[in-house]
Amino acid sequence: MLTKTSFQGKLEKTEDLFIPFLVAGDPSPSMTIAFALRLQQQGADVLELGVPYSDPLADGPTIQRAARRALDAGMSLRKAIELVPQLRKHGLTIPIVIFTYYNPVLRLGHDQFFDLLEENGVEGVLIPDLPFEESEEIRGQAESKDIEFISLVAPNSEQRIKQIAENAKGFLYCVSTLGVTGGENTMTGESLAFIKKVKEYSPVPVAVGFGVSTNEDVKIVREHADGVIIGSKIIRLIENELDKINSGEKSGALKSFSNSIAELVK
Amino acid sequence: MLTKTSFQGKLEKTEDLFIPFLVAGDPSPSMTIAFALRLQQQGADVLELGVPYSDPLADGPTIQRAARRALDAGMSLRKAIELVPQLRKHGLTIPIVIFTYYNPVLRLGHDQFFDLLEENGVEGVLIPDLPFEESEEIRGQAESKDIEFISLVAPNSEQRIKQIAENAKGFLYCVSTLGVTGGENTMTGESLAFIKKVKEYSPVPVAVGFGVSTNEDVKIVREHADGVIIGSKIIRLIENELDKINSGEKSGALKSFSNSIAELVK
Amino acid sequence: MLQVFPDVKGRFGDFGGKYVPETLMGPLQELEDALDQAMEDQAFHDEYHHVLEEYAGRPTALTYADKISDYLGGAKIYLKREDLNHTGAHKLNNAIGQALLAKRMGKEKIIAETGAGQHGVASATVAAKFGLKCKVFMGEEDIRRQELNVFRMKLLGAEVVSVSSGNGTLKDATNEAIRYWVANCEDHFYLIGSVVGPHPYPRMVRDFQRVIGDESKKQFLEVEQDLPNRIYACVGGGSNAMGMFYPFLEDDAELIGVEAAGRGIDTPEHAATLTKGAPGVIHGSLTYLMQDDNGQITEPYSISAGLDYPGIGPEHAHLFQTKRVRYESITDKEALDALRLLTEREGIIPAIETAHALAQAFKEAGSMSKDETMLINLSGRGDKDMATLMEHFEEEV
Amino acid sequence: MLQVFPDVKGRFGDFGGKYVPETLMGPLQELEDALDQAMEDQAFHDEYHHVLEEYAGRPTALTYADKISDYLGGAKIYLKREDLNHTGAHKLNNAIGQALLAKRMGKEKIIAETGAGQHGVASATVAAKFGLKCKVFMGEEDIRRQELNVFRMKLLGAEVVSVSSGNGTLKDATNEAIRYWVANCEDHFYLIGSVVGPHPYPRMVRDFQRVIGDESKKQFLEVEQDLPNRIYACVGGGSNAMGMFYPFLEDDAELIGVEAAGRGIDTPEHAATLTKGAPGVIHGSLTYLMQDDNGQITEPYSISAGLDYPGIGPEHAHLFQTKRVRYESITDKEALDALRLLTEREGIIPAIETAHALAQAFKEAGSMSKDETMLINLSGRGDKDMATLMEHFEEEV
Ligand SMILES: Cc1ncc(COP(=O)(O)O)c(C=O)c1O
Ligand SMILES: Cc1ncc(COP(=O)(O)O)c(C=O)c1O
Repeated sequence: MLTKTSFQGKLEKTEDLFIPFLVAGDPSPSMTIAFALRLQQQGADVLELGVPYSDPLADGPTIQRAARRALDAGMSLRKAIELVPQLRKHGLTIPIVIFTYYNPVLRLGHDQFFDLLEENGVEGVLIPDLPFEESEEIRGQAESKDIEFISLVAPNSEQRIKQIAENAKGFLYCVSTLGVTGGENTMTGESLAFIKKVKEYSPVPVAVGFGVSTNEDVKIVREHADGVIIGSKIIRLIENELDKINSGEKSGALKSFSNSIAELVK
Repeated sequence: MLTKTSFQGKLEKTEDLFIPFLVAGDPSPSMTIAFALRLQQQGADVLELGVPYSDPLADGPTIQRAARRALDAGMSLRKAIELVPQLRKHGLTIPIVIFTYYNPVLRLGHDQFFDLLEENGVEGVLIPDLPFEESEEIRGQAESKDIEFISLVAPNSEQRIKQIAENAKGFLYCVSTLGVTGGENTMTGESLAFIKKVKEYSPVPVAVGFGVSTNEDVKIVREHADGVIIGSKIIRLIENELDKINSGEKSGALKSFSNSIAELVK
Repeated sequence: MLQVFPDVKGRFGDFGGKYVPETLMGPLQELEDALDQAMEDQAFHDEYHHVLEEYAGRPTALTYADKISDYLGGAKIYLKREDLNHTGAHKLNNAIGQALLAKRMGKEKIIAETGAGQHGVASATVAAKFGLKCKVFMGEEDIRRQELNVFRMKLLGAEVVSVSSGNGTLKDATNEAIRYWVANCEDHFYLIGSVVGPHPYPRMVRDFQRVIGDESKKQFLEVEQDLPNRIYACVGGGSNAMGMFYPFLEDDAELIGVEAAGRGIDTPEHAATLTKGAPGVIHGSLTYLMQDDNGQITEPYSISAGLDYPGIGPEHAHLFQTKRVRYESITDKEALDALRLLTEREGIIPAIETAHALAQAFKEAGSMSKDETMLINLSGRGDKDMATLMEHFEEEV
Repeated sequence: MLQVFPDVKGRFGDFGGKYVPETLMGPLQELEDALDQAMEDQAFHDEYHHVLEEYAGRPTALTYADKISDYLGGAKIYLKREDLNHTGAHKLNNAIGQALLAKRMGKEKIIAETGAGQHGVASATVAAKFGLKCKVFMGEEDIRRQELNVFRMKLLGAEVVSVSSGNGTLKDATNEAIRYWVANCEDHFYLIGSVVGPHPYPRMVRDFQRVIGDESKKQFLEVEQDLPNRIYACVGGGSNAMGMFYPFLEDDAELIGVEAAGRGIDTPEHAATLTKGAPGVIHGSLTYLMQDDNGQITEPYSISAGLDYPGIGPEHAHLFQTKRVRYESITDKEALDALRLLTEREGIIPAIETAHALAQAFKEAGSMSKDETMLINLSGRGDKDMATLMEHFEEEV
């Protein structure tokens, strides 16, 4: 039984969460804002705002491409965080989780990183290459700033599942299959058993990510978990619109993006 | 003091010998006959008739080329020996030395080789890759057929000079400089001393070969030795005439060849 | 007494650790457990050393380079001949160790990344020898530079996967290998080629390469009745250097690691990680790396594919911080000059990687006295580099 | 008791001798005298063995090829690893010996012929190491086939002389080297690369290569407590085979020399000298050779530059005649198949020359029993052959 709200009280819902992922600055900061607003319209409960990184170890080719586009457009960790007030200004009200690899954080320095998050009103942070054992310090800092440090748990986390789940904040990111982002989702009996086990220990909603790319996937995940995280599929939908965006037909692009999202999460 | 005639009595002269070299079959058997007759006209005392060989170790590029032409025209050891009666028929009277590498002789067999030489009236034989130490058997066979086995001696033969020279038959082939055929002749003081030493031991005329290619060379050799052997230079003179020969102007070719020889040995 | 590194968390002082996606935490633990067991098992040691001797040809020679010592007129120069190792570089020592471990763990598929192709060839070789399936990730630029090694790997039965992300060099190949491992960790063993990556790799690779230093120490004592004054090794990820240095860490010998300065450390085109980089995380480990102000990893450059890497093993970062090892850097040009010098004077054509260590040593030898000694780790042979050398020396030779 | 060969005239039974232009008789005598003195001088032996160990990396390993033995299901197969020798083949053993002799004789210039380029590289290597000037004669076709080795020689400071006569292969390069030597014998040492040529070369090269057999015998006895049942080596000129066989001549081991059958011994394109040739003189020695009815030497053919030679060392001719050694021949295709088999099963890429010995051994292994053993001389590594292999295997790998 999930008991408390999270994200500084901004997330009351604990079930049927829709958590989309965008790469900040893909293909431009203004488009990120526009896509984020459409996602909110389509029912997004939390936005994962990815910071593009040169060497995204946990990501497949789709997110690598998005990161390349965003980096080429000049995006950085600092700029991504500073995009948050812009998102708010344009009407985004759902909690925002900054998703970043660890090296840019280290380069900035933990303190400055958290100051920036706080100043810009970020509610959560997720660092895919900082597993539980390496994140003690940062978890403490996040807690003291009332920022949710999102943990990940994988089917092969084994004995560590309990520990990770019990310490989860915000929501628990459940990697349904082994692999990098953008693979195929295969919800086997094993995955379901794994999700069930995670839910037993987790005090926060359990969201499933990795490889969710069809409405069918979404429906299955909804049945078994508290939320669904969609990343690569959304990037691919954005890629479908790049031609339109580049030729100035932004509103057409956004409309067709919205329709695709609606189809995906219906 | 040289005492006896040699080559079955056919060579009486023991001084001022002119010993030209031709490759049998270069560029054709009939041309070899024609060139040989011209050489006789120009005062040749002995003809060295070279058998073309695939791998002529002691020869430089000029004689290699001649051998290639002759081989391509189908020449062989047997055919070269069988050319001798043809030469006689056309009027060649000077002694003929068959010059051949050892392998064709081995392939034929010593006995068959000497039978062939005898049948065809050959007066001498020279095998450049059969040094004194390896030639005992063949020297015996030659002697029993009254065929002169021509030995070579080189400046670096050292203690062996005496032994080689004392056993020389027909004439003694004195390699004036180290090197393969066709090099530059350089009659240094050392070479002269060497020739002098050879002459001391040799019961037969001492002829100098290797690198004799100008009238000047010829004159110097004449001054110090009993004979001059000319090989590569003659081949080069033949090469000068190849175009004419190929275009049917044989008599013109022979005339200009004769003139060149006359110039060379004047 | 030296502290034992790494500690239980895989730290060498401030550096090391496991900065990896959650999915790899399980496999890394499994690996660490298996490694610990193996390392305590005499039978494993025996097999490893048996294969090194009987198959790889160890011990490799220690060669006194008399001609070059005379020429430079200073220290006596000794070469540890890893170029004589089967497949031509030190890389095989580690590949043998890890392949034996993979077998012990029941894994029948290995993956590897490669830059110069030497580790790829070493991995493909042990895969063939021990009956494993092998996939080698290699940047497309490196595939071009090291055509010979690519063909060798294929002939050995390995699959070579071309990686086009980034500059198409070692960093990118490593990224891709890790990604593939994340998705296939259940039945795949990731055979890392240097003392990099998450714990326990840096320790494991060092321990499989320390045979270089252990042998050298013994051999050197035999011929010189003393330890070398200075010891040199080139540093890409740092495995040949760690293998050489580790057994000497508690001795007096001065240790010198040599990085690639490419076109110069004042240009953006180099791979001098310690000289010009800053601490950060790369490929699962906290160490020094080349990065921009935003913490994006920058593209390194070196003429030698094996040093063309923006990170460095965490133990080196620690030895740099504690100043136990001195790190220098050598440009492409200096390396090529040293390569020619060794070739012409000693009849040994070294790998271009190795030539960096040679160049630094040659720089210093002249100012040392004749009773001083230096030991250079000749990490590999230059055959793989002929295409590159042809381009550079075309007109000269 | 075995008769001591060669006799004073340089004869191995009917074969051997000195069939050379008079000009070379002096230099050959000088060489023989120097060699005899050196061989009786312990200091020379010590230096030779010191260089072999400290520089070339000897002893080379003896590797039990477990996987291929299992695969073939018969005899236990052992490999003597001359591929691990510095520069990648057995050729260096001999080059070191002769270079030391050249120095001892005060000659500062060496010449050499080469086919595969291995002997050329070995000669260029010892020239660099011992400070000699070096000229290598190489056929133009071989220069094309062995581009890598040509560049290695040049880098080592040697001059490579392209020979265009004949087919532009080893025979022609040897002719040209001998011619050059004739003209320059006063200050040049001719460093022949195999057990061919006039006396004392066949003996000298054998004695500088017997280290292969001496080591093998010792190593084999250590691991198997017995001698091998059969011993295989490929035969071009025959130096790796003589080096391997010689110390076993008085033992029970069956000895098998393997020639190149090229496109088949029933075609004109092969290099199977003993199988198809007849006695004759080549390069100063009475031995078997490939020739036509007129005694003209015919052009051999083999995919492997190092076996592409129409003659064979005179001691082999003798061992053939006396049936002490069995000689077989292997086609290009069989050799390539064996090369791939060894590569894929044992992780060792052999030279194509070597692959001929492997192919014959692999043919026989299956019909031998599991307690029988065979020893194959792995004369060299295949790196030099990559261009040829690429042409042949392009589509397959
Ligand atoms: C010969 C050689 N030396 C050195 C290196 C650099 O690697 P490391 O620094 O791990 O020794 C390589 C890498 O491929 C190499 O091939
Ligand atoms: C690897 C290798 N094996 C064998 C040979 C053949 O030579 P030999 O018969 O003298 O051993 C060569 C010649 O180049 C070679 O390179």
